[in-house]
Amino acid sequence: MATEAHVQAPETWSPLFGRLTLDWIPYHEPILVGTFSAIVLGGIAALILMTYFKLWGPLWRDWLTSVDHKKIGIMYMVLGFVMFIRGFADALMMRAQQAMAAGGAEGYLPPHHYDQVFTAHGVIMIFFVAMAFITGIMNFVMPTQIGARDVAFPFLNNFSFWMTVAGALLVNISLFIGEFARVGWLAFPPLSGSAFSHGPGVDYYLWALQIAGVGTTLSGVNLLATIFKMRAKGMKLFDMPVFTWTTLCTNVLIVAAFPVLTATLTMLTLDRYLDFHFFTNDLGGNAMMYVNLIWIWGHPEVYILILPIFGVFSEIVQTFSGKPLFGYKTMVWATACIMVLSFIVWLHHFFTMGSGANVNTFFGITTMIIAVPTGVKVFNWLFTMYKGRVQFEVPMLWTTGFIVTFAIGGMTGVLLAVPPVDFQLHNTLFLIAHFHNVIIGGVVFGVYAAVTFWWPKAFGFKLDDKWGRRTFWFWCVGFYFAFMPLYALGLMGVTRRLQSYMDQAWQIYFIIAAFGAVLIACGIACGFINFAVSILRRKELAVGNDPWNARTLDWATQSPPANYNFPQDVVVSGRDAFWKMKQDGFKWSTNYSDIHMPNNTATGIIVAAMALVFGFAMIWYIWWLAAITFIGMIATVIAHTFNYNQDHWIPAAKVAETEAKGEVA
Amino acid sequence: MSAHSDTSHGTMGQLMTGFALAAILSIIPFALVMMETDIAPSTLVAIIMGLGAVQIVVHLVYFLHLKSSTEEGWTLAATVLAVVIVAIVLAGSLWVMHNMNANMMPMTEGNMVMDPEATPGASMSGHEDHN
Amino acid sequence: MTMLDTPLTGRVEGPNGPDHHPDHHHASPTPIGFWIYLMSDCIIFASLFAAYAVLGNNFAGGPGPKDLFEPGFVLAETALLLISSVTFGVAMLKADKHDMDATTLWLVITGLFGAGFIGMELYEFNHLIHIGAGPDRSGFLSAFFLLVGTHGLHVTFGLVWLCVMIAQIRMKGMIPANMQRLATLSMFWHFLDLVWIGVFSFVYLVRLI
Amino acid sequence: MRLSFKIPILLGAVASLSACQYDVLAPSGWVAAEQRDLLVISTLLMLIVIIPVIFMAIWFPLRYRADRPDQSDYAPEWSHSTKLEYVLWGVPIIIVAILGVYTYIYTHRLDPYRPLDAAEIGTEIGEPIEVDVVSLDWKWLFIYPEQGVASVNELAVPANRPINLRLTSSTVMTTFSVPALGGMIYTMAGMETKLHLIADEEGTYFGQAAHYSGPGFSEMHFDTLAMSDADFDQWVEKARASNDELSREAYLDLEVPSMANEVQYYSGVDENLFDRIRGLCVDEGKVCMDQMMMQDEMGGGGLDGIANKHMYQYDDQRAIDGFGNLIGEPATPSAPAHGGHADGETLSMNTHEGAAHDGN
Repeated sequence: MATEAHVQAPETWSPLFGRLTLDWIPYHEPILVGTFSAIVLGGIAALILMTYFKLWGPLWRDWLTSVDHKKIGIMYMVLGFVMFIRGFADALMMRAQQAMAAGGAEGYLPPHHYDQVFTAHGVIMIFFVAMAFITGIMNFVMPTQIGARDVAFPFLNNFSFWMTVAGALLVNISLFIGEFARVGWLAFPPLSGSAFSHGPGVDYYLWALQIAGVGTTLSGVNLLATIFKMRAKGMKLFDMPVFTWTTLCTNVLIVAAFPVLTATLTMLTLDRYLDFHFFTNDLGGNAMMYVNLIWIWGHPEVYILILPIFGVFSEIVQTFSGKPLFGYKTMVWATACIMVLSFIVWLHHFFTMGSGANVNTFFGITTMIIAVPTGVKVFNWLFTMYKGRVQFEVPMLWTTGFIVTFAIGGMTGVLLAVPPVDFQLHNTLFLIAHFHNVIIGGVVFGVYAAVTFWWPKAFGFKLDDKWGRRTFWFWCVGFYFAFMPLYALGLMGVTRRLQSYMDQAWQIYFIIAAFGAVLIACGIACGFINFAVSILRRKELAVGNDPWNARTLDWATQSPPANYNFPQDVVVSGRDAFWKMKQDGFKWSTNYSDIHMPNNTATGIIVAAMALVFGFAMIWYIWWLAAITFIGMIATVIAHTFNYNQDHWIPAAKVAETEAKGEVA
Repeated sequence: MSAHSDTSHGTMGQLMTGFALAAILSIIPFALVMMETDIAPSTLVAIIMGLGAVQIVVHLVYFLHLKSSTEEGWTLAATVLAVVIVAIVLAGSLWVMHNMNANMMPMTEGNMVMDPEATPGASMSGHEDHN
Repeated sequence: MTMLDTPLTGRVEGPNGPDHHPDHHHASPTPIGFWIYLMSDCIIFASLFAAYAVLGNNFAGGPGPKDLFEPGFVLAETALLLISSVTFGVAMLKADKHDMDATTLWLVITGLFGAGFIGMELYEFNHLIHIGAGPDRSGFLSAFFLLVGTHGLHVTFGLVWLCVMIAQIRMKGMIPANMQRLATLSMFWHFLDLVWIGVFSFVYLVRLI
Repeated sequence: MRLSFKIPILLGAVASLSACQYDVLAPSGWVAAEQRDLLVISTLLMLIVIIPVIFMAIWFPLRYRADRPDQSDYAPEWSHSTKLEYVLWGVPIIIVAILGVYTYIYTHRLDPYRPLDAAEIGTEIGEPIEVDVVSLDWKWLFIYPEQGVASVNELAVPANRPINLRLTSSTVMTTFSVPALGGMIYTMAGMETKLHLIADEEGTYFGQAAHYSGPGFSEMHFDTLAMSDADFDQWVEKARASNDELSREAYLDLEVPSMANEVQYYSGVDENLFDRIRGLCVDEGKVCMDQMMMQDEMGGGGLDGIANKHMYQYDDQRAIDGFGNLIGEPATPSAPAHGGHADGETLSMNTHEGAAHDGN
């Protein structure tokens, strides 16, 4: 406990730097200094390479300022993978600490540091990995699935992305300037209030989530409007691919749930900054209200993450089974049921807070009811394979792994939904194992499946098969090694977030779990090697526009798709539009006309950059900077609206030229 | 010629009808409160909230021109969903928080004295029937 | 965040007017998109109403609604906002007739009523804080200040937007892109009046009985 | 209903033989045993669906793989079967319905607020014992109102007698959890939760804080000693022999954040101390939550009440920095932290006098 002699940097405030002092730079922490040096060296190397290959111009013009939904989708995926490395590094650190710190041993992370690590892990994995991944996939796939040229509000899409990046950057800045929150990923007060979390950690948390939340909410509005208004001619609601349906339901959840998060975090922010009393112990605050509100958002959030992945697996299963999805309508209704039900189950996250038996029973049973439509979905995937021609390509491998893993996770989820059982298992490692079971087995497996599936569409060549299989097996086996011991520990009653523990009998389980985490690390490494190897061998791996013999419109474009997606307006009659088109021997006519497209713009990245600085200034109480950047954001947006020339025409000849190139490839 | 054919901005007549209705629906509750009538408080609350709900509908119809035909019904669908979520958030929070407060706030007489048989929470009645 | 996303959604995509995708059969997605945003805003307000409902009796030994609220004052605020809503309606009717000067005039009138409302609200807040009944005094006052303040912030941004709108109408005329923006702003303005119904009923009147 | 328990109990017995540390599966109290039964019942019910799903998930893709020799059963357009859909919806609905009935019954029977009922437990149980629990940063205080003693980080209870717990917290939320005896419940400042447990046999059971509460959280655990009535009386005598009394001042000293505290006993407890802790009014000059709420019920303190803000303030005086050091100004000028009998690790509390929180 020697480290506990530490005290926090004294609280001072200067007009120029707010409360930021040199004491807040953790130059005495070797881990952080090492990380920082690595990032700086890597960054410098990247800068030099970029300059050498003259990539700055193309990067700025073609990517950073792009309003193309496909490029934004890919950038979301890049953000997701980068943040994944950070979040996973946190996970490894936790596993190592818990494998060491038994029976009086302190491990290598003191509580002050360890508590930041588990908070950062949760926040990053949910908000900046899982959310980035699903937003990326929805952005890339959905507009092409409905035969649209872009999303409804292309500029807004770019802006949403950069706001998410700004939030992610804020979280990472906290590594090197100041500290991150030590309150758990949902920051329950009173612990997260100003009295019990004194430093800038929780403020990093709040501003990062608020800034990223703007992006998420706007992106939700955008994608909804896209589905409502931009569908190809003739595409009725019940003609939409299942992935589009799940995107629809997900975004309904986003626009309905994220405002609650925004409001709740605003209240906590006011408690911390202006001495409001929403969630304090004293002066009429009520911390239980925070728990209530945050879970009204939190439970739908779980379904925001998993629903699009259900859509991904639906597309994959039907494509690789050579059959239409079994029970399409059931699937749609099951999704809609889940969407509505997910709003009336939130209390199951705090059965043990002491509600009465009637309340607990109500929320327990509504939670179990969600298992019904979810179960139906699983059966539908299974019966899609039944009497099909199942090609065991890598995405299908992930799908099988998903169904098995998710079934187990679903079962433990229902256990936790039974209040008296939850009284025993709440907050134990059983809970941790459960939600990693569904989030890794569901979201992560689904993201890998989606990346493998749509990669040829995005870049024109497949991913390497061998490395894809290696990725899967490391992940799958690693997952079971990492989390089955946690189920066992949970059944012993071991609680979560322990920095150290006395009972040495637990240690072996933590060591097995740490071993599992190492296997998963190998899986992640294989995934990245796969990307590298495939890019190097892209000539051999090149494929046509429809490598999987798919069924939906997203495969009717070129690979990679031209920025306008479809050379002509698509007319759809019925489900599985592209499948029908192929059977009818469809060909694009060579009679092209001009296409109207939005211009790229730098406004999004500029405003988001100012939002980042604004957030930083608010965290450190640098009021002058906060005021300037806030006014700057408003002014930039207003200036943007005075620009009436925000679109251009692609001449027919250019379209013809692009299409001809696609034919050759 | 509005930019979008299916969302009209109504007519002066509609606007004035809306204004009149909204004004009346606002003045009544204010008058009821300011004149300190003898109506029972709970009735008065119901009246005020009821009139508020009616006025919201008036605004939706006469000012925001909400119709089932607007945008293929998506506007109405979005509104209905929003109302459902708002109801869930409000009613759910009140129910949950009332229940927890009843269980936990140290205000009941039973808690003021050190009584081992202290009254359990409000939701606790009617337990004995299912054994 | 409400402060951040309010003006953006309204205007950033404004130029994507009805002729944004002339080669498509689609009408502009702006009205439905903005409506969805408003519904989402509505849920922010719902959370704040929920907070007020739950915390509204926690006076912490401080003043309660009957000590602080004045129904006559609130009635005046209500009148200002309702009239501004109607004048905006008139402005829209003038805009439909492409009468730029009349539209501008009615928009200015709307702005004045809106500014009057904000002025009254600022006066009320200032008064409360001055007597020590600021948001730091009790859970009830925290919830009150946040709910009413959030509505006030929305109106403030509506006013900023109104100024920008007037400038754009004067500069570019009644072009389709501007008509689209005007319609969107009109939705926003009426929506704020709609939320105010909840505020005056639930925050003020019910608590004064 | 009793019959249906036999299988699960058998399974539970097997589990208890194989690994005695699985507190949840092999509990030592009636409440936890009931919870375990329900866990087993629910698991078995769900396995009805889960096992076929896992089987199909592996068998279907192998059975219907694209390169199988006989593809005559390939049905490229088969995507709907009303009968099958009835089964797919029906079976889960039936299972959830059965589970729902169990949930209703058990949730009401095992409601933490409900006192235990001898008839239900089915064996002879003694008179209940009252224990008041306070979670402090970062230790547990157990007050025995009937015995007039208190202990820190050690919960002693007589076996086979219901334990009626009332719980609150001095600052942040955490959770009281003794897995071998049964379910957990939150502790929250200014509020009181209740929990009813029983130990079926004598023994020492692991207890912990089960909700993260700050830097000292990992070491916030305690032993639950379930003993015979005679041993319990002896334990009480041991506590009575302590030199320390838990007066309001002593409580305020104890409340100062500290980690990894040793077990401590108090021979006497200030009357109504628990009520004052729960009411956030151990400090002199503070209004208790109970009184505040009654006052608020009547419409609050009016404009005159504005000036009394400090009487309702609580958190600021307990503010801590990131390492758990107190930075708030102590309410009463207290003696050097913990006086002579603080066994726990004392945190430095030297740095921040007046540095922060000028606005209180």
